Amino acid sequence: MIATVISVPQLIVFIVSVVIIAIGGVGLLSARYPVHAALFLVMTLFGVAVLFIEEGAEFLAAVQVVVYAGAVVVLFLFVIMLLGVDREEITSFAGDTVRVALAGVGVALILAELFIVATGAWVTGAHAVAGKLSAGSNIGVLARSVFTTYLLPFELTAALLVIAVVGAVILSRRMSGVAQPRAHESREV
Amino acid sequence: MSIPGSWYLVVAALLFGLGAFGVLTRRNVIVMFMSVELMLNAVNLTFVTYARMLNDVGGQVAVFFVLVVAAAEVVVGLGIIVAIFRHRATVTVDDISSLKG
Amino acid sequence: MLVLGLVIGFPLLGFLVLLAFGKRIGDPGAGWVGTIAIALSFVAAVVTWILLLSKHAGQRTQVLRLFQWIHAGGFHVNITFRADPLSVVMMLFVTGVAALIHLYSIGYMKRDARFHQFFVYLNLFVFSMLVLVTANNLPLTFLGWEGVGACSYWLISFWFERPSAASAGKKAFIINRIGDMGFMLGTFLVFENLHSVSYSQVLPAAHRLPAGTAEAIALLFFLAAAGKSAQLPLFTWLLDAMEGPTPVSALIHAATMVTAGVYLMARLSPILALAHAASTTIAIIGVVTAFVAAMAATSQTDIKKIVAFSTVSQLGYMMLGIGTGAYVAAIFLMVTHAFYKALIFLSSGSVIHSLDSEQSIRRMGALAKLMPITAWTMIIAWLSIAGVPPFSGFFSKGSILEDAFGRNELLWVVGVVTALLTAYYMGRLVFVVFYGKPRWQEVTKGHEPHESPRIMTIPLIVLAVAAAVAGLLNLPYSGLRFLHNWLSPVFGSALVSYHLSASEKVLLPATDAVVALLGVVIAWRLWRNHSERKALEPTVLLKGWYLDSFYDRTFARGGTALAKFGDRVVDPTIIDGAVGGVAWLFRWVGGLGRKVQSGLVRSYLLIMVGGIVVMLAYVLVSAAR
Amino acid sequence: MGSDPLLAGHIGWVVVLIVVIKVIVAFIAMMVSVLLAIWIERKVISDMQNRIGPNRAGPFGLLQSLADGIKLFFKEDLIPERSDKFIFKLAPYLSVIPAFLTFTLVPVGGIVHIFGHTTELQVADPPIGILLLLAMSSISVYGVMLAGWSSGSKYPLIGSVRASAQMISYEAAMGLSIASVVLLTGSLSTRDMVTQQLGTFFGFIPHWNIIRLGVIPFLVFIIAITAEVNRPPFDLVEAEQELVGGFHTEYSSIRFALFYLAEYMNTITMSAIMVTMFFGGPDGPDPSFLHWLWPIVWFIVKTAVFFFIYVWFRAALPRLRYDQLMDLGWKVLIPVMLVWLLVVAAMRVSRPLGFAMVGLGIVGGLLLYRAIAVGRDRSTARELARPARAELEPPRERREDHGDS
Repeated sequence: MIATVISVPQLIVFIVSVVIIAIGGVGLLSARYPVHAALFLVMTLFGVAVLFIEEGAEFLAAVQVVVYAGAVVVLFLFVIMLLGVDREEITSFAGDTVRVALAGVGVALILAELFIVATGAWVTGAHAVAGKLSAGSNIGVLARSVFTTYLLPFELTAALLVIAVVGAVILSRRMSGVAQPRAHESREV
Repeated sequence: MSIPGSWYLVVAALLFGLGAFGVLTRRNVIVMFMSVELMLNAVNLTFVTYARMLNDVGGQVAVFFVLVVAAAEVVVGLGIIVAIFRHRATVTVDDISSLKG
Repeated sequence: MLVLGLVIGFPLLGFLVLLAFGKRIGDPGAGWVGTIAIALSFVAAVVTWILLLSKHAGQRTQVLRLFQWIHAGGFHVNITFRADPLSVVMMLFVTGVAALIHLYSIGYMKRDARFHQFFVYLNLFVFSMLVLVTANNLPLTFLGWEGVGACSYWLISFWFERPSAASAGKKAFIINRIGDMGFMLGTFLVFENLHSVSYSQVLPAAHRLPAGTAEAIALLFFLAAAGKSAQLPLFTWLLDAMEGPTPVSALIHAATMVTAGVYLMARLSPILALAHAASTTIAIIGVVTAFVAAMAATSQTDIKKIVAFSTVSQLGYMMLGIGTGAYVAAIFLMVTHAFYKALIFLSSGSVIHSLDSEQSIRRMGALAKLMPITAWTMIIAWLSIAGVPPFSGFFSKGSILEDAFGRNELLWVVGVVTALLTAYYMGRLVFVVFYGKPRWQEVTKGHEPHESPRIMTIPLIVLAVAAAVAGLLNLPYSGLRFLHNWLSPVFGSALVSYHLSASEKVLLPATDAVVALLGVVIAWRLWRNHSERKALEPTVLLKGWYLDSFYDRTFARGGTALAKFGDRVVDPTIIDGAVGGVAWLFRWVGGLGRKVQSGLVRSYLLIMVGGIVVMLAYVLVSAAR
Repeated sequence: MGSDPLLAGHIGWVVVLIVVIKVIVAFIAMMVSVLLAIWIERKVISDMQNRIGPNRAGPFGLLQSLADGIKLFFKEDLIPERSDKFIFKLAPYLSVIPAFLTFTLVPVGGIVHIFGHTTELQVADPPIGILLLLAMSSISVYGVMLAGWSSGSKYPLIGSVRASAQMISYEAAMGLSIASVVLLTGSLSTRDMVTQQLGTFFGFIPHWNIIRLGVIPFLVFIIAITAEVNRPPFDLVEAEQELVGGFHTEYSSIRFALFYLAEYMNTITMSAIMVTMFFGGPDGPDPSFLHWLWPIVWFIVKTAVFFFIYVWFRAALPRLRYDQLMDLGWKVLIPVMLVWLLVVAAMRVSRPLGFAMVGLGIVGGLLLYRAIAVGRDRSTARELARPARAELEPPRERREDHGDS
């Protein structure tokens, strides 16, 4: 039934990107080194970006790559390298089975519920408030929407970014009063 | 004919689950952070999917904002991590429990 | 009427300049700045007066509206000033006398550590007083009223290093608060009944007030006036106000503070005219105050205390005039009183200044030769206040007594007796201080007291001339009643005039003159060669009828006892108990919550996941329904 | 919104074939031009330094690069023992692929008709257009970063940390510069950018973005791009004096060649992008024969000029210090470009508003300059009051240093 409805190239793209996403996600969970985890994350992000393109959100796909892959994950890598924590063996589930089991149960429950939500028929009756999507590229529609209907939130994000930058600068400044890590602590890690 | 939206939603749900599991089980703060990003991506995917299903650009706008907020969040979060690391030389969450009541 | 703005603006400007640069300008520059500011204000007041004079009698009320101050619902208050005959009279003598006092202060306050600050306060004081007398609505008047109060507090406790000065300032402030309550309640009542607080609307509409309300308003405002103008039973602060520098006393007693109450009463004359019972009360309280204070003055030994009691006494006269409806006479007395009382104070100041701040008349004496100018000006002031013709006091007090006689003979009798006492106690002051034997040797430690510098004597001479001839303002002969003619449009029908028979018109002033001379003679006889007569100085009078002790016993100690009760019983048990109990409760609850707080991020996250599960389940269940 | 007419209609095998051909041609062209570019650079620099340069292999040493490439191919492929092997192998490809993908955006010529289909002379014209450039330059950070990290050695790590900070910093200025072009074009598509720049002012001044936008976006772009591709004078990443060979110290053989290849591909691509964005792309005088050829010629000429400028930079300019580099990026380029973006936007609304914005920008710039100067003075004073310390090195690294010594 599905094959008759869905075009084959799209299906191929979908399946490939889902596989990429899955590998990336699972890899992120099981990677031993944070750097590997970050690379798996990039992989997932690319998969999601491909799905975005397939859903007609090219702009978001580009922004996803620029912001997430280009800035966020690079920042992660930067911090990992800066702190020099990259060679640590950290992923040990041992002695933590109860917690892992609990987490598994919780996540499984969420998944089950989400599957019901995702596959159920949802008629919310909501109307398009911001603007209808056009058939092809939606960059113009998105831009118009962001700069008119959502102008205030847009401006607020600017403020948010400035605050974040200032906060990060303040946080990562080495203040003279702050004690540096002591020698015995560093040996424990 | 394109792929039905529910497929994307299922993928997003899976991604969310993976992220949640990662947050719950990993001990390295930075990796936990990455798992959070995974969850955010799942949400983004949901938004885009609903934008297509409901034919409303609002979903894409929401993703846009999520991206911005995520960037800000990462910047501040990593700043905090760096600061913590300078104090205690650890990025393992279980070692950072000075907020214990 | 922009020149009116200048009248108020110059002192404000002087105040601001001194506030900003006073310290840098220093001594005596700051004094000159202050003096010039007030002098310019006086000039502007004169110009205002001339402008009004050039207008027809009915159009002499001019209003200067600056901006809206308060706007709340139906309640509007504008910053609006008013120039009418009454406020111009007030302006003229306030700025004139204040300018002279400023000038005098340059000499008196020389080398004081906070010289510039003194002039800051003085200028603000004059500014507040001008706002008070020119305001065109009750709240703005109240602003000036409070400004005057605040400035008096600062000035009385100017030498706050002395505990007595600090407490005297506090006392003035607190007792004035009692009166302020009356002012505010009165304002509320006026607004409640007439829906406005502007004089332009309230005064013409006063006749619409019900009689009872008018009485209440009049009494409430009289409470305010009694506080400011030191009437029974609120006059005690004025005596302690002597703790301030002498020019301040002069300013308070003569030009600014205490006249505010009389002015307010005169301003509200249309309301008072409706309130007969209240008017009678005012007249009685006034005359009793005059008598009581005069009695007290006969026994004081502190030169400034004598003068202070005399002020209270004279204010009693003014209130008597207000109460009998003789507003013009009250204002007339206020003006002449401003001159001679300022003169008396400044002369006393001159004496005190030359005797190294000695204030007891017991340690003075025989100063007439050494300080001729001071002595002569003081004598002029004495004769004025005593009512010896042809000095100004004779006319001003005489007109008050005439109207009192017209109202009720008993009032007149008390008034005349008080006049006798006035002549007597001022005579006592003059004789003891300036004649008799010198008793100041141990104070001055050898060197002789000398006349004050010219900067202090010039104001004395000017004031002496004014005190002597101010009677010309309102001679009791038709055609020469300048002040009466000038002011009567303001008071209109509120002004009561009593018909006296021709013989009474001759006999009453004659009685006044005789009584005044009698007082002078008695004083001469009794005090020419004495500085102390125990029989004539009973302790009860020396202590001012024990009024202060009474207040101290009842209110002050009662309040202290109440506070102690609160401190020992209410605070530790009830309040601390409640606070502590709440704190304990929250600590207990927090202790429960602490157990959840493991400090492990992942535990929190697990709880969050549980929350998400529950929320989603709820969504699903509610959607399934 | 530009879009290749080739993909508009039915997509048959011919269309796919054309696309494949375009990709292959582009790839080969890039490879060949890289060989040439290396030769040109060496020749030009040696000329500038008064020496001869490569002259053995082939006429004028033309085949020197090929010879070097072959040599590198046959060298032993060394992988350090402490390295992260998978990532060590992955990193070079992460450098090369974005460099090539960026080139797919560049319109090398006009529109041609082939096999009965109409197509643009560029590999791809996606709707997100120039955003792909940003995305790819984001990705190219990974190559450098992971290469340094995975080597398991100190100097490459420091080089790569430097590189990532540098690239992220300059990406912002570059993005703003691109934004000004996009603002003027009203489209993200590179094809639209090129078509917008056709024509002339007054018949002789070319209607190029460099003139329409003012020189500032171009200047910012060329500086940012130079930093972005780690070319001199911004080659802190591979500062030999400090870091041995920089992030690729541990690389050898073909993997090293790939980095080398990526660097030159990037340089050529960025030259081409600059031509596209600011210099009208394939725009130029068109003699009335061979219509399809002239745009390509003009494009190649312009690109070559910019490549030459890069070489010139390398020969003429000394390397910046790291703090100077960061100051230039954050305190000069970004503020200047922000202000200029405002000016461009205001000019699009109305001219008076634009000039007002220029004035405002000047005033704001002066204020900012003063503020930065004050801040710098203060922090300098504080530095002087405190013992010196290394800012960039992580604390743990330092401790290990002490332990080793």
